Amino acid sequence: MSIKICSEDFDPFQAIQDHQQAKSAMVGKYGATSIFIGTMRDFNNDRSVQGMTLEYYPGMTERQLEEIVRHAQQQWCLIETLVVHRVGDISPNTPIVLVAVWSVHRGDAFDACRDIMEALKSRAPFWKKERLLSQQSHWVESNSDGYS
Amino acid sequence: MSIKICSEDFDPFQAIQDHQQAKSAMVGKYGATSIFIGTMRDFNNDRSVQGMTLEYYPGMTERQLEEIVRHAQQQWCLIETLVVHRVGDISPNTPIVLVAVWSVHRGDAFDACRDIMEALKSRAPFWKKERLLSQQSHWVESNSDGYS
Amino acid sequence: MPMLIKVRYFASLREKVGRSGDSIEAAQIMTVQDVWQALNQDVPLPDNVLVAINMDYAALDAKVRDGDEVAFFPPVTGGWR
Amino acid sequence: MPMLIKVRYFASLREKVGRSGDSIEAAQIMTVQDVWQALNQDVPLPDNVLVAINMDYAALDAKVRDGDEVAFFPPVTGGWR
Repeated sequence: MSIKICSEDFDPFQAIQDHQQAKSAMVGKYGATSIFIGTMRDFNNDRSVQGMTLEYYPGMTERQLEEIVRHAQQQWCLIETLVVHRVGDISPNTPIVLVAVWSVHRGDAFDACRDIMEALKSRAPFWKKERLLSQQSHWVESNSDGYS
Repeated sequence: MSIKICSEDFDPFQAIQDHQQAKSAMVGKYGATSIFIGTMRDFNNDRSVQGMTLEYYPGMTERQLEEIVRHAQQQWCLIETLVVHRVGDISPNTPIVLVAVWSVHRGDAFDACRDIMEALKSRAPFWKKERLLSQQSHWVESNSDGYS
Repeated sequence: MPMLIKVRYFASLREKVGRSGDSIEAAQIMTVQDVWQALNQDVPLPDNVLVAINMDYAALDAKVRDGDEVAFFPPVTGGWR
Repeated sequence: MPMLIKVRYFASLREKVGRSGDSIEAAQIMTVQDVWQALNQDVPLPDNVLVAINMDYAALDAKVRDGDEVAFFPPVTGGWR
């Protein structure tokens, strides 16, 4: 398991490849990799979003992410899990979150990747403040549900 | 939509990035990317697998993959879809299949990526012949179900 | 006027019949099953065989038309689990 | 012997109270809710507030111990949809 909080932009594909290289015991053992990348869009509810700031709770955020991944590891048969989350000032078209799950069979990877994303969305302490083109900024107060 | 059959090894992460670069209209529009990579393992049912050959039906395989993606596009709100599938002689620890789906919301990307993988598994004309360490080879006759 | 039908075999079925394809001229209307029987009299059609006409899945009792490509193959198997 | 409690506020709640944190010495046993009221008499605790004690989620009526870090924050919101 690897959990990373980044205050600078990160390359999700590089992060995945670095992880695969670092965990050499994985080689030849996984048949399935399920990956989710959340990217900042440049529009939201028809108002032009210029950027956003993601606040977090250093220490608690990492602990909650670890808990979420540990819970998924208990439920499914996983070989490796990588979570990278961006914090701070974020520009449009920038990766915000990466979840990558490696397993033998594809069902475990698909289920665990989705479960981690949904749990992360509701339980990991991140708070989003959007900056609009009008220079106004506001805290976003609720998440949409990925299943609906 | 982009469907590719490769008779040489491919880099799934390069393929995704190339696709994102080629489709410049996507920039800033997608919030979710769901990716599945199927990789050849070096073990299978406890017998050591040395490699495999994936046969396909040129023309029909591409047509069936297009049908599968088109069906997913009708069911979910998708921005882009990329499918790359390896054929021919394949060594362990090599990517075999890549499905990448871009959408605004994560539910669409997750559902469509999984649906495409399941449909591909049951309807796309590929046939797998495994080569064992004993130099024997045999056709694999059935797929496992990713949902079970 | 006889109809010309192109036939293809894939994977284990190709190895079983020992050929990757055939051509057949049909004097009367044939189904997919008729085509198999005409070409492989000594090989019974496997229960789980899949059939395509012109690269679309078809049934065993589908009628074959002049110029069609008929394919026989075993259940498909991807390269991953 | 008084207990020392560290308090933290995040996001919109931090802006609302105008501080990122407080320290409070408690002479008797307090719940999380007691801590808020002692520190923010003129700011009612929002209905949907979340609470953590020592970085684990906790209830409003959970008891606070000496040395605890109590955090108040709004519902979490990730950066994507």
